[in-house]
Amino acid sequence: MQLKTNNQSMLQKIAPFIGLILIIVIITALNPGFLSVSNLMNVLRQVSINALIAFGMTFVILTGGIDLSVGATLALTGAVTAGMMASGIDPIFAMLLGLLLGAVLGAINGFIIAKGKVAPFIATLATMTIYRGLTLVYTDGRPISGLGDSLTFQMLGKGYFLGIPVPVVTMIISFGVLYFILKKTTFGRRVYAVGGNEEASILSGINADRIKIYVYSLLGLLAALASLILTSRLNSAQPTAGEMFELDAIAAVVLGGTSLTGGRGWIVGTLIGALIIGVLNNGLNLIGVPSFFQQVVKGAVILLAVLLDRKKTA
Amino acid sequence: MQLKTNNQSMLQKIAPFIGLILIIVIITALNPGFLSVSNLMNVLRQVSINALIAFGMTFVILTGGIDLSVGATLALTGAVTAGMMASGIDPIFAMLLGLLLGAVLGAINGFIIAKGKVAPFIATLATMTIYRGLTLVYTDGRPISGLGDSLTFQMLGKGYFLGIPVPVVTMIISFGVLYFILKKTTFGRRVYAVGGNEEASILSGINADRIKIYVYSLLGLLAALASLILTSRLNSAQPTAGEMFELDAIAAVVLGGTSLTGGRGWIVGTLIGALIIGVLNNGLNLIGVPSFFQQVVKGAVILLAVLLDRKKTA
Amino acid sequence: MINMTDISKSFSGNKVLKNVHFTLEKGEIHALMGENGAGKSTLMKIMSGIYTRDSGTVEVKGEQVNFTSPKQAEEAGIAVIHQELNILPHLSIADNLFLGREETIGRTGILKTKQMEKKTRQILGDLGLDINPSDPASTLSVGKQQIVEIAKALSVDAEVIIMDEPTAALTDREIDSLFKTIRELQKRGVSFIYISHRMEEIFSLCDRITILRDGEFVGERKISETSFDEIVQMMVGRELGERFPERNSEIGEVKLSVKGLKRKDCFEDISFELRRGEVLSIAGLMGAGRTEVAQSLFGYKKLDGGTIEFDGKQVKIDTPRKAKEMGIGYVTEDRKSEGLVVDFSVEENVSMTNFAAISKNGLISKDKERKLYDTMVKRLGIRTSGPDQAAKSLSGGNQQKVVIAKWLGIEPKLLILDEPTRGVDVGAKKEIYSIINELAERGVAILMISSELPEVIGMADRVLVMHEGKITADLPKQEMTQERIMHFATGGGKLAVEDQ
Amino acid sequence: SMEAPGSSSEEESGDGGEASGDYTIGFSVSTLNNPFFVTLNEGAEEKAAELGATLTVVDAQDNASKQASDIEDLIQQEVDLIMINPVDSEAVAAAVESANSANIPVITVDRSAAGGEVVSHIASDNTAGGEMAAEHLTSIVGEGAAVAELEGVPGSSAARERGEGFNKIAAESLDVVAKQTANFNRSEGLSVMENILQANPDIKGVFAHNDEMALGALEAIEASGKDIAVVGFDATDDAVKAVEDGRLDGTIAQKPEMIGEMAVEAAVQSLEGEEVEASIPVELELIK
Ligand SMILES: Nc1ncnc2c1ncn2[C@@H]1O[C@H](COP(=O)(O)OP(=O)(O)OP(=O)(O)O)[C@@H](O)[C@H]1O
Ligand SMILES: Nc1ncnc2c1ncn2[C@@H]1O[C@H](COP(=O)(O)OP(=O)(O)OP(=O)(O)O)[C@@H](O)[C@H]1O
Ligand SMILES: [Mg+2]
Ligand SMILES: [Mg+2]
Repeated sequence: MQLKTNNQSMLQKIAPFIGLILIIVIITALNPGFLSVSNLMNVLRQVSINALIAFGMTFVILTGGIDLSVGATLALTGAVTAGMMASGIDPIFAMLLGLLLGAVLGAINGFIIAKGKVAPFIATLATMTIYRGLTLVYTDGRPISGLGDSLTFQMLGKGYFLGIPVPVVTMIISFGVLYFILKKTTFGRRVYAVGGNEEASILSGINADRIKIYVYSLLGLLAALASLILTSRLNSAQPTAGEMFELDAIAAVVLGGTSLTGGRGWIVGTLIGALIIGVLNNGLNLIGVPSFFQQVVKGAVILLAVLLDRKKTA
Repeated sequence: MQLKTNNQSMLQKIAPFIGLILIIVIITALNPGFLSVSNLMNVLRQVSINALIAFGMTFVILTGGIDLSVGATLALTGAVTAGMMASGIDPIFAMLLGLLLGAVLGAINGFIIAKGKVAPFIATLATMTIYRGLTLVYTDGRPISGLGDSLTFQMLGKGYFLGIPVPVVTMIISFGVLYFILKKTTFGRRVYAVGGNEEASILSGINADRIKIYVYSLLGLLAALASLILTSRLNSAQPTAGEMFELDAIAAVVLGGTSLTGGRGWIVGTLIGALIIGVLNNGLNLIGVPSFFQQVVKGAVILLAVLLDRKKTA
Repeated sequence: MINMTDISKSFSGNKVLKNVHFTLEKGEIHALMGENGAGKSTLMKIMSGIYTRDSGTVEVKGEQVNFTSPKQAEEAGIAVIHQELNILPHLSIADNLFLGREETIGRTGILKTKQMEKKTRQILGDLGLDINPSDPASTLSVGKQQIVEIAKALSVDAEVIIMDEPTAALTDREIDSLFKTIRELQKRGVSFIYISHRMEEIFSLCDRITILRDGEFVGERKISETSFDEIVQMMVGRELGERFPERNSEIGEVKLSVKGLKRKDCFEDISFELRRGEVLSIAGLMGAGRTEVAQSLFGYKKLDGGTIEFDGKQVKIDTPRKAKEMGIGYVTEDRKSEGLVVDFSVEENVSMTNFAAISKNGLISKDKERKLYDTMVKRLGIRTSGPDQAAKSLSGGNQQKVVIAKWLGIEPKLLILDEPTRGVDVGAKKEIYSIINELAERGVAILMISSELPEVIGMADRVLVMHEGKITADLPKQEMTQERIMHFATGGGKLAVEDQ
Repeated sequence: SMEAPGSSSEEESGDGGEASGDYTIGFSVSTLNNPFFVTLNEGAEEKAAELGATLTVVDAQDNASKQASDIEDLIQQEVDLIMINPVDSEAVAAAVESANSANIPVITVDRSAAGGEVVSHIASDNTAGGEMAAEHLTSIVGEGAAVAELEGVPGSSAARERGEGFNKIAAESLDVVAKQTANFNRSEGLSVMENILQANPDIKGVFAHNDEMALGALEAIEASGKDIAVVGFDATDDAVKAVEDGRLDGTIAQKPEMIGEMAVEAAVQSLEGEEVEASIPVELELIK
């Protein structure tokens, strides 16, 4: 029984990985250039932004929540940080404030959901609209550029560390830290518990509201970090940045095998899910699939992947 | 105790209505023109498309599901119908085929969700991408126009019946029929049952899978109907039509007091929810709120409305 | 009537039923007994087409059948009342009763609502339930919901009715009227399969009994030819001895003293004292407000008035967290939805209340966690295949022990146990009683809510009886009898007649 | 009384005695999520302020049906004139007709309407701009060189028309080896360009359907250390600065500010009863 259960869940855990390998094999067959070191670095760098958000989304989804506002959070924090930098505030300080803002925007979501008892979907749908609106108000609908040439800031998106792009390094470090938190700390355990059975968690003395506020804050923080990388890479902050990022992040989490009902999943899967999406985006460009068809292929692959890895929701 | 429960749920049912009245009062105070008959007709006509989709979404959400692909379904059915009409197929026949296509696209969603046991969120996220992609492939990214001058078709979006815009008439009739189905038929009862407790429904001999497939088909059908109205109003089918319509429809359903966890809600609320969104869109234009702020206001009103009408999710 | 032979069934490799036989004769009431996890529900689910068997044959009225859905079984005259409540709380009572077989105008699918409501009133009236059929089912107490489920099975004119622990949530009075109905139907030739962990019921109601142990058929007896002890022996495979073990605890100083506790629409004027080493029981009918009192004491539900003194100091308990920090534990009445994270492993469940003990600076020490698990498993005799076994795959009795284990880890000074033996088999019951005794002997104050009167009388030093949110009696050990407790539980005045 | 919208506006024709300062002009803009239209809108607002007219702006968020509703709302407000910057030419026709039947004059801006009557159409030609870009790119990278095209939001009119113009010329003078959409979005411009560079390391030039994508592509190209010419479209502030800095090789200026200004000017002239040209072209300019 025991063994069996573990085997089965092992298989389920490995399924996304097999999917990733399969996609890589197909793409490489069609364009061997895919496997070049420079392209792999390229893919990883492109993946890093979605992966960071998806890591945070994993925590949120593990508690049984969801966050649609994360793309808007990214846009707003990016714009405000860029605005501060453009107006001459010390870049490091501006970036720290940006991260803080991200955490605060996330905490607002968490607060509405935990204390206001609003369904996460609708709460973050509303804040998505609000944060997007605020971004437009703040930027007046225009990109913010002229961000100075702070080395730290430039490195964040464009630098290399031992030949590895800094965004990739950031992603790997974040992954390590978050993996550790989820696996080894009481906080991580509580995240699973709240998603697994909120009633039972509360009755075990866990402050479920606080856990929820924390996970949304964490996601906001990671979205802000992603926005810094994006702003650095583009050398400007876009008011429309991050549109649909929430959907890519959720797709990554689900592709990785985390259940949307909460309580079950792992962050390694999310990394693989993000890689699947990234490899797909890159690969379809590389193979030269016409853009109209790219969407069809992307949707079909996601569908296929979840169908193969289907979870009994009951 | 008994009485208490009923009063409370009555209050909860009436809350959205009070919200609507409040918004109308505020808007009218700022611009009395809002209440003119012509503007009210105008609002209703604008509401009709979202309302039709939201009615269908109510069924889906009552079963505990969700459909993100409905905007894409609208675009694809609109494009295909317009394509048939432009190529000279009998307009009535083309429209019927369009409705059928909508039902089929919905049934595909339902099938993936019911038989494939894929979470509705992710299943329809994937089909959304696929249907959008297919729309682009089919239209080659171009709007389709030159739809001929079939009276029936023109009436659908632009006509009047006894002084009432035909889309409004369509909305009212659909509302009546759907209200009846939900309230008075076994199908309606089973929709609630499946959303309330799927296990228990199955043990009572209900074919939950079939109910699910039906509700997604119904939503697809209504999306197709909405697409016909839209195509008629715009005299052309847009490949990008219906973007974000899913979110407006979901917002309308939730504003109306239907629970996203399924099993609880009513379609009257959805109508009110759709009216709230429509009145807001119209009113903010009428009052002349700057467009960047409109999003902020809209998000805030939605948030406020659900907070006031908050439901204990536990 | 029904003949099942050589039935086997595995769930992902785990053999749950091994060549089980079962025969049901027309017009008999046949008990099915066995420890938690023996396979009773599984066997019944195979009979009613919810699970498919791996091997073996099922014959109904001499004909071999292969049901693939509950609908087919129903059409063959087999109705089931499942162990888990299958009520849809937001549908009306009438809707629940007719779910899946609604009465419609012809084949239009249009409901005959009025007619169904009328029938509902009548059917439930026959079972002694006077309700408004159009009210949502959520307005009924759990016991009344159970009666609706029973009515549902009765109203299909079934020839065989399977009842899987139908009385776990019923009051004595409701049980009486259920039994009356069963006997009436029996006279009309209906056969019953009756699953229960309550010995008294089996002996007063049933004609024959089949016993399962670990998925195997152990034997079949006529009730008139067997005894209480023999059945227990067959179920657990050994002598069990005295049902309620001895306790030698010293009752010490007052641990908890509450005065005038009040919660709107739930209870009021709740005052009592609880001492170290004492087992205080709260008895009462379903819905009397006992769980609400417990949850309010534990900080899970808000109090609207009253004072709580703990160790002589006045305290305010507004979150379970605070209660836990004070040394109060709460074993919930519904282990699946409130006690456990069913997807978690046993070890993780035990850890949930004990993070302080197994972690430092927020880091969990795997060693300490494992040590805690080992200690608890040994101390409570929890039967698991290992620390990683998912809680949901444990039998009911072992699940209950895990919930208790969660709280023993914090070394509680006051432990609230809400229906600690609901749905638990006799063997596990006795083990839980022993744990309670051991705790009391160590000086833990125990507040035990229970609906099983034998258990209350066997275990409690003192009993509080509640009726509609008020305490109607506070009886010491020597004054406890079933009749007296029932008298106060049903609202009898203070001047109770001596036992009739 | 059941009046159709639009038939209720008789009372409005009586207000001919207005001073020029009292005009209310409605402006339905296709999107304000794009710097080009933001600038266009600003030009219009400045001009309106200068002429003392009130400008009511509604944002269709690139959604043709929202635009139809927006225009209906403007008709309800009984504005004196409606300037429309259509999301889609075909789709807007019905709304123009509604305005016509409400006796509210219409001016189209940047994109035309496929039906209804308009007082004037003020625009520069996207297709011509695409041609201009192709010619300029050819002049930098040489005949027959391999180039890539970054497309705008699939299905949007700007993407269509600019692509059409570009490809018309490029078909003869260039070798378009890669075509991918980056949705008018700078960050997608960056990642799609990175991917294209992996697949086609030898390209010599890039045409992007707008400056946002061009600037994103520029980041990718600069990071790769390659020397590839990039031509954008729209001449946004960022892009013009990039051209000045010698990073971007050119952008097509449609002078959005001027389009906005001229539209309001034409609107006020028409309301004053003066003649206005039926079509006012705003010339394109290649900034290089
Ligand atoms: N769907 C399932 N998947 C896996 N294992 C299951 C499933 N249903 C039951 N089991 C296992 O089968 C065994 C028998 O379970 P069953 O529910 O039949 O016991 P029971 O005799 O009814 O016990 P109880 O008295 O607690 O109701 C248990 O070990 C249980 O964990
Ligand atoms: N969530 C709820 N919503 C509404 N009423 C409730 C709720 N929970 C309990 N009640 C009502 O509060 C009263 C007290 O219930 P409580 O559960 O405390 O009773 P109890 O004596 O513990 O009975 P049980 O044996 O069912 O646990 C009952 O009338 C019950 O119906
Ligand atoms: Mg059982
Ligand atoms: Mg209770």
